Amino acid sequence: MNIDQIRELIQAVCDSGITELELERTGVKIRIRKEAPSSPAGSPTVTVETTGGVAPEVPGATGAAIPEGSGASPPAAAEPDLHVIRSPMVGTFYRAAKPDADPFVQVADRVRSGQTLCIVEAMKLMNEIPSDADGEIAEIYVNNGEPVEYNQALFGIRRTG
Amino acid sequence: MNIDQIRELIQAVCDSGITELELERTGVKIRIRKEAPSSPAGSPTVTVETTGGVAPEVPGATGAAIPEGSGASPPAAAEPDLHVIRSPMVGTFYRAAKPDADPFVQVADRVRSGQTLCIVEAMKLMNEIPSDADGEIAEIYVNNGEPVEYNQALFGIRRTG
Amino acid sequence: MFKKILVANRGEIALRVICACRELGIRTVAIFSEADRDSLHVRFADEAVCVGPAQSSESYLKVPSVISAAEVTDVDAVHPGYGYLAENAYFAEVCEACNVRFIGPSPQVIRLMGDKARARARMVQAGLAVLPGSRGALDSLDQALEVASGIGYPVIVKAAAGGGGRGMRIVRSPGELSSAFSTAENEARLSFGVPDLYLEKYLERPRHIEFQVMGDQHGKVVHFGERECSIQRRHQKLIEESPSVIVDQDIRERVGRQVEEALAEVGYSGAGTVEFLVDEDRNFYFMEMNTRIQVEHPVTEMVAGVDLVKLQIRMAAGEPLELEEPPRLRGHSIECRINAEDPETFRPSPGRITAFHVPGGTGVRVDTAVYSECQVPPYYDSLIAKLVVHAPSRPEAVLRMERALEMFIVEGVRTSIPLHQRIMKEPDFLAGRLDTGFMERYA
Amino acid sequence: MFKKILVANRGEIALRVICACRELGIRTVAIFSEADRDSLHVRFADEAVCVGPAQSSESYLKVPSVISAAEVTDVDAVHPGYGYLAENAYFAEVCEACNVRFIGPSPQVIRLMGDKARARARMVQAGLAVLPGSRGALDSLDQALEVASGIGYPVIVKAAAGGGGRGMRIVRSPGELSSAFSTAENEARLSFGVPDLYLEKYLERPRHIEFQVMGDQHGKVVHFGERECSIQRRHQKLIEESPSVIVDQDIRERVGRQVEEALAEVGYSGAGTVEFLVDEDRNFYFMEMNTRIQVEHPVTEMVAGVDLVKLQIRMAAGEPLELEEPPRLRGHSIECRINAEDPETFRPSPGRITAFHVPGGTGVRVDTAVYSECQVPPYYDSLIAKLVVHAPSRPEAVLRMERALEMFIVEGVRTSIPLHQRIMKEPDFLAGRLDTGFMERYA
Repeated sequence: MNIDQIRELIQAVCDSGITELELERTGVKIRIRKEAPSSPAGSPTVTVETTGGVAPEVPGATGAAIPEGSGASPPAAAEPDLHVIRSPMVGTFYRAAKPDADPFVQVADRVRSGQTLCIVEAMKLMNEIPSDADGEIAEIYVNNGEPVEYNQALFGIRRTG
Repeated sequence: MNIDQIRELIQAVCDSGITELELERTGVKIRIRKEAPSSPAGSPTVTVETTGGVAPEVPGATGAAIPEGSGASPPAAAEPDLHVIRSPMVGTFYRAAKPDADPFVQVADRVRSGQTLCIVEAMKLMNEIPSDADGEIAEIYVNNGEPVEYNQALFGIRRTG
Repeated sequence: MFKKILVANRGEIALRVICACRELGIRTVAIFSEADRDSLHVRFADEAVCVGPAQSSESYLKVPSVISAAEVTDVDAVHPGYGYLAENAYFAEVCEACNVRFIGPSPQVIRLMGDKARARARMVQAGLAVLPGSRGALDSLDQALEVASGIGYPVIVKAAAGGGGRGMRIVRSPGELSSAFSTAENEARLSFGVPDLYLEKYLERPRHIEFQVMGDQHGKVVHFGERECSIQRRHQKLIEESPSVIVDQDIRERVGRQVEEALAEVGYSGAGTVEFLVDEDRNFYFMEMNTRIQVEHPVTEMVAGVDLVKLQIRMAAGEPLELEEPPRLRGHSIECRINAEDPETFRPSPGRITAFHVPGGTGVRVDTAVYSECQVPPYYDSLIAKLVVHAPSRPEAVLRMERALEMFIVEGVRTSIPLHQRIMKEPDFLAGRLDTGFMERYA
Repeated sequence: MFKKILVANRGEIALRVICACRELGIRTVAIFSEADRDSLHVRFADEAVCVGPAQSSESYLKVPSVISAAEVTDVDAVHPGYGYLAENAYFAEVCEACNVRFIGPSPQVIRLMGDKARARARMVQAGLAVLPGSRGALDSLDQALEVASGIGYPVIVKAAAGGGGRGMRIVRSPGELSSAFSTAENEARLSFGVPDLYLEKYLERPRHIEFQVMGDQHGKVVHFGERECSIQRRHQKLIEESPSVIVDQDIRERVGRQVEEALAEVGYSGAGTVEFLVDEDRNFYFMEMNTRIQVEHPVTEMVAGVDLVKLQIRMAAGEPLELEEPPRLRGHSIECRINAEDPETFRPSPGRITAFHVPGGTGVRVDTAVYSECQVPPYYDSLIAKLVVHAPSRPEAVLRMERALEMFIVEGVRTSIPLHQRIMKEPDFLAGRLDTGFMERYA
């Protein structure tokens, strides 16, 4: 059973509207579920979870099927194990203390817990957002000057240590 | 078992409206579930459960589970294999040709195909309802003078021959 | 008043009648085919009887089954809804013979109005105008030319036995009439076996406007204003509204009074609709009369503040038609028919509805019998819901309809919602420039 | 007119405001807590911003978060709905300071009406009656006796700092006053640290009747008739209707005019409600004023044929209040609040709604933000839907409500539907014999 076959299976499940399919074969175990009736909110209900157990020949199959949550979830993580720093409030995201200053951090910078990573401005107040982990900046999810909402992912940190 | 077979299985599940199907074969184990939709009508939704045992090579075992509709189906059959005579029309059920006459048949009577079992009166017309099987009257599901609807079970016949 | 009514229909109109009965304290009996066992009209009726298999001809249309259901459930009246047996004079007669009140006009009146030629003649006699044309079949081309020059071009030549566009020719000048006449005659002979033709005035861009009426059994007939129903596709109405932008209070009163008088003369009782074609000079030409409640009755209910189905039942029970004041229209109402069909190809789209969420809030009404996880069977009409809005003015009603359409969620089957959304943005629609050719030009 | 409005609320009222904005062509921003990510108000807004975690205090009630959301989305107005920040004068001030229009009256007027004692004094000055009683705290038992004999028994003694029934005594004769006075004084001291008492007339069976008003920013205030809201449980309204059976056109015009004049004097603008207690002789005593749209505004919309939320927005944008004619009430409207709660114990019943089917048809309106398979979170108000009916008369409205309640299907959580069904059959309710003690006697 190869990746195309699995993809076809997923398609078959989705098209049919069934809720769960579990398939076990020597060395491979696949479980596909589809949340029952699509909510009127039409929210991203199709939560296809592929818990590819051993899966000797198809390691990438799982990652491909990870659904995107709505708004506040971290953007599709190329790297799955990043530590995510989130905005504690609604506001505007600034990478530097002043328009003409250097950014607090850049991708690949090493940071320590407590170090300021950015500012989120809310009601004219500049709120410094510190890191809560040691590591290296792997991703910056938001552009300078963009609005962020509560709990929105700002940085992805590759932990060290 | 290949992908096409599995696809067919899924289709079978969906068409039948069953909730769960488990299939195990040397090296292959398939489990298919379908959430029973909660209809607002809350009506006795057809929740057929097929627990198709081991079924070594018969994926068609699904077909065994015949869904029961509501209303017009035969009352819970003590005897599962009875041949059921149903009303071809809406009307009033009479066991005899005239109020003071003997009933056409009684429980335990032997009947032949073509023999009149009862009358269903509709719009002042007396419609004689014949048996379409040889056998013995095992059950009479309706009382004399009661209304019957289309396709309602009238008699259960234990086939002979 | 009746104690128990059998509702001889399915879908939203069956549910609509059941609602009316409940509000009048009347018990209800639903009938259903085997395909409709899980329908809401079955669920919400006090009793339900299966009358046959899925095919309408063997269930909802089968007179002996329906009558028999009425007898075994011992009802005192039958409400036929629309379609099916609603305009079947024979069914109405059988009901009467069985001592079951048919909720509608008398069988004689149903029969009169069912014969389109007789109906026209009767209405002309009662003072309504019809499209000018030849009375009956034409003897010859010469006679055709004479009639045509009398009424003025364009005219339309039609097969007397015909329908569906065959044996039909539009003629714009005397020079065209000769060839049109012989072609149409041939087509008529080939299609219907009869070459007879007749001829009448052809309206380029007519509106379809109809008057809602209600009559009691004591000689009183009242109209509830008009509905504009020009947005049709293959003679199927898609969008209806009340009032019509081209009908002012003077026209409404004049045509309304003519209708009331004409129907009082024929002894009309119950709900009914008088359909007109209206030309650009606002001349009203009687087309035909429907002797039943219509799909689009809610737009009239919204603006007139009445419950037509309750009124229908009360009229059938013999109550006199007493209204506090002559019905006055308030605001503007629009109905969109939500069909389970592809909005591009118009092909029916039956199947399981996986999500169903109706819009609500101020001035929004939804009449439907479907629900989440229900099955839309392939055997019947594709109408799954009627979305009706009401607002103080037409522009506000259109905006309200737009937001309601956007908030109407149907998944699992395709629907006409996107089509309606497009129509709501059409400049001609917004300007009220409507005629029966609207959809042809548009789609 | 505004280009974009932030709706600072959740649930049905947020959706209600979004509907109004759409019909006015205004873009919308929803705010939501993490528990409400899949809510319909989020889905139907043009933009949506998560403002905090599930707890209201950290999201919907958190002024900096809401203001910040308004700023990052660049809206020009905020609609607060009801509850949350709707009557928070500080929030209204911050909005103004940020150049975002708060859709409601000025912060000064919100503050005035929020201080119940000042509001009463101001309304007395403007000519409204309040319950007779001591102005401020009583010095002694002797003064209490004097005041009580002046206004007549029964009277009620209340802790000046109090609330919730503590330090409160009903006194029916002078002989009872002495012991009631000292007990209440003790309770007040123990409960609130201040022994001060005041005294006012006690109404045995008052009705709660309120007037809906709307003011523009040019000095004009108009009322839209009254609502009868006596059916309450622990000061939570359950059922509201308009008109009230005890208010005739004379009373409506008299009290309505008083209200209009009093509010014009204080420079009221936007939607508001003036609440009265009404005794058996139909005396209206001003209780308090709510400076926002109310939950029960739909009953007024149904009978007056207006869209109060659209009007509210237009007033906030500075439009003059121009109505074709003075609002006239047509028919009768009733609202039942459908709460996710046990109909016997009144305990909230949050959870997943597994089936949700709303009634439709003639004269039925449903305002809701829930849907099949949605989650009713345990953090907020238990109101999941408002079921509103409209009919020509009160008896017809009651029958319509009965059938609508029966056709309202909610599975997965318990609801107050069965409670409403029982109330609709209560002889006192049917006779319109309502007072604020109805539910106590009943449940």
